[in-house]
Amino acid sequence: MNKKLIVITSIVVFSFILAVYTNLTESLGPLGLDTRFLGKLYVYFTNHEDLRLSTASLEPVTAIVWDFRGLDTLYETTVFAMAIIAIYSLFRIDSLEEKGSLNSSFTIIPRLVTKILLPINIAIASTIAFHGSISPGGGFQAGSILAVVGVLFVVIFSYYALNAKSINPHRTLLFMSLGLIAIVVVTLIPLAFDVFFDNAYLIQNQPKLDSAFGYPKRVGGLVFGGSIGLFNIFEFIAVSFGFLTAFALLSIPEHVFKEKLRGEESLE
Amino acid sequence: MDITVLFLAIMGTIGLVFAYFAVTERALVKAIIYSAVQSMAFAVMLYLLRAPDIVLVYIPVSVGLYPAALFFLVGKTESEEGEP
Amino acid sequence: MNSEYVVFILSLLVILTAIINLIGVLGFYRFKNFYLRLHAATVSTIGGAFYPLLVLSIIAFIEKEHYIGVSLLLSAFLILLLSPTGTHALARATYRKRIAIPEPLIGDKIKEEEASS
Amino acid sequence: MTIPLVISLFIYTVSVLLLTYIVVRGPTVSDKVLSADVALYTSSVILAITGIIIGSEAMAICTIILVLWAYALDLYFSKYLERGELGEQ
Repeated sequence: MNKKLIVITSIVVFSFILAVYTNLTESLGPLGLDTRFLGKLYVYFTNHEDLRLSTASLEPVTAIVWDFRGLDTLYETTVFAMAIIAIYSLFRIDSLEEKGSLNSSFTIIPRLVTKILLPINIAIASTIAFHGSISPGGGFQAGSILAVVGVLFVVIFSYYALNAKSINPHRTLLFMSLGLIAIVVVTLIPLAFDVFFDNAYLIQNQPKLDSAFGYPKRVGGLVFGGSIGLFNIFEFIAVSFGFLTAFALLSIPEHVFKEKLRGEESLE
Repeated sequence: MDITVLFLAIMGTIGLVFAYFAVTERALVKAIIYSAVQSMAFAVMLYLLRAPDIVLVYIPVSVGLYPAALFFLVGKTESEEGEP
Repeated sequence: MNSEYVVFILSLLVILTAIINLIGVLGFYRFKNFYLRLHAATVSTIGGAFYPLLVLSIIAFIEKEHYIGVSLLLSAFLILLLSPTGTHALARATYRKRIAIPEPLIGDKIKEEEASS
Repeated sequence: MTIPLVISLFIYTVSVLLLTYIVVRGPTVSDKVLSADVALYTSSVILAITGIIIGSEAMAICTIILVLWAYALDLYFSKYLERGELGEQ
């Protein structure tokens, strides 16, 4: 107890000294007075008047993530998908039992509230995904918000309720793959345009000086941001179903595994 | 003195202390609760630093998904950490 | 009436709700039992988190920032819906696992239901 | 308008600090979960007041997200207490 008190006191004193130091030297300081050239360039070209230089998105962070540094984000999404696929291959369950029931150990109050929460949540998540080119947010944020709904559904009802709603890891993995394939297709469409019609570049969003290819800038009055909007939507699908796959696999109770393993041993 | 720095310091201290508690706690359920409080403090810090993008992804992952994964795994294994 | 005075009075109300929240938190120190602390938690979530969000959303509407106002109104509604739900599930699980002993116990509906069923 | 809001921000921060002591001390595990829950709701009010002071429209949605997932911890914990495993019925 005494040792713990010493450690906590030293943490508090250290952070107090750090706060005073950063405040005195202003090293956290007036944020944004000393912007670097590359940052200025990003903000300048995010919503430029000249459409051949603009990204057609009002939100600089999303524009940087998906348009200026698109390849980085594509590789990050690939790493995420590979982690999900690794979890999927680790569990090695070929045939899932198809018995399902909506019984729950909770009373009616949490069950009803979760049912009410479901449409509210889908609305908020899709708002964040579709407004990714206007306000902060985007595909990953919205996907992780929607994934918590699935986890709550599993916790309130059970693993068997997923079977009753005919959601299983194989199907959710299929949807995740469809989202990822759609992202790849969106990046490859300009290349096909280049082959068949006119000059175009890989991962091109808006028309450039020497090519006329461009994704739609606005859809029905909403600032869509060309390929940024498409990327947001497909990333939303991929991330939410990827998290759902991981948690549907984690939620399989332990005795199901034990029965599986015993069955395999008795065969040998 | 900029008042934001004061709140940043308070929240950062809460986060650091609770990270220490979460690391050294034997009972795993209590460690999950401590790490939830730590992530709350860091979410407020990120919000005060004007990074709403990060807050939007940090809160669902660290309050919603990460404790859920830990509770799933604690339920599958033992609830107490053994002697080192 | 000038709208600045209205906003000032409303922000004084926010201080009032903050004090209510502090009183609820002090209840956590004063009460001896988990089931009694549930009462303090209600004071500081409903009185200390639902009402200030409502007042802040009214401030945002007066200042013509409708996006902030609508989102704060929605979060106030969600607190009203979600906070009792979580507390209910927590109290029920705590009672059924006998983690804390209900000290001033007048009636026990859960035991009656379990005995009858 | 700003000065009363800053004062209430201070009071809310003090109550979060007091609640974190309860999270450490609380005699039973349920007390810890309950006080962590109340701390999450209180910090959502801190976010809301900061958003009003800054007046930025883009940051308002963070409050909704924090309020939405504060109660998830309660449900996970109570399911863990009652059933032991979260995927069980």
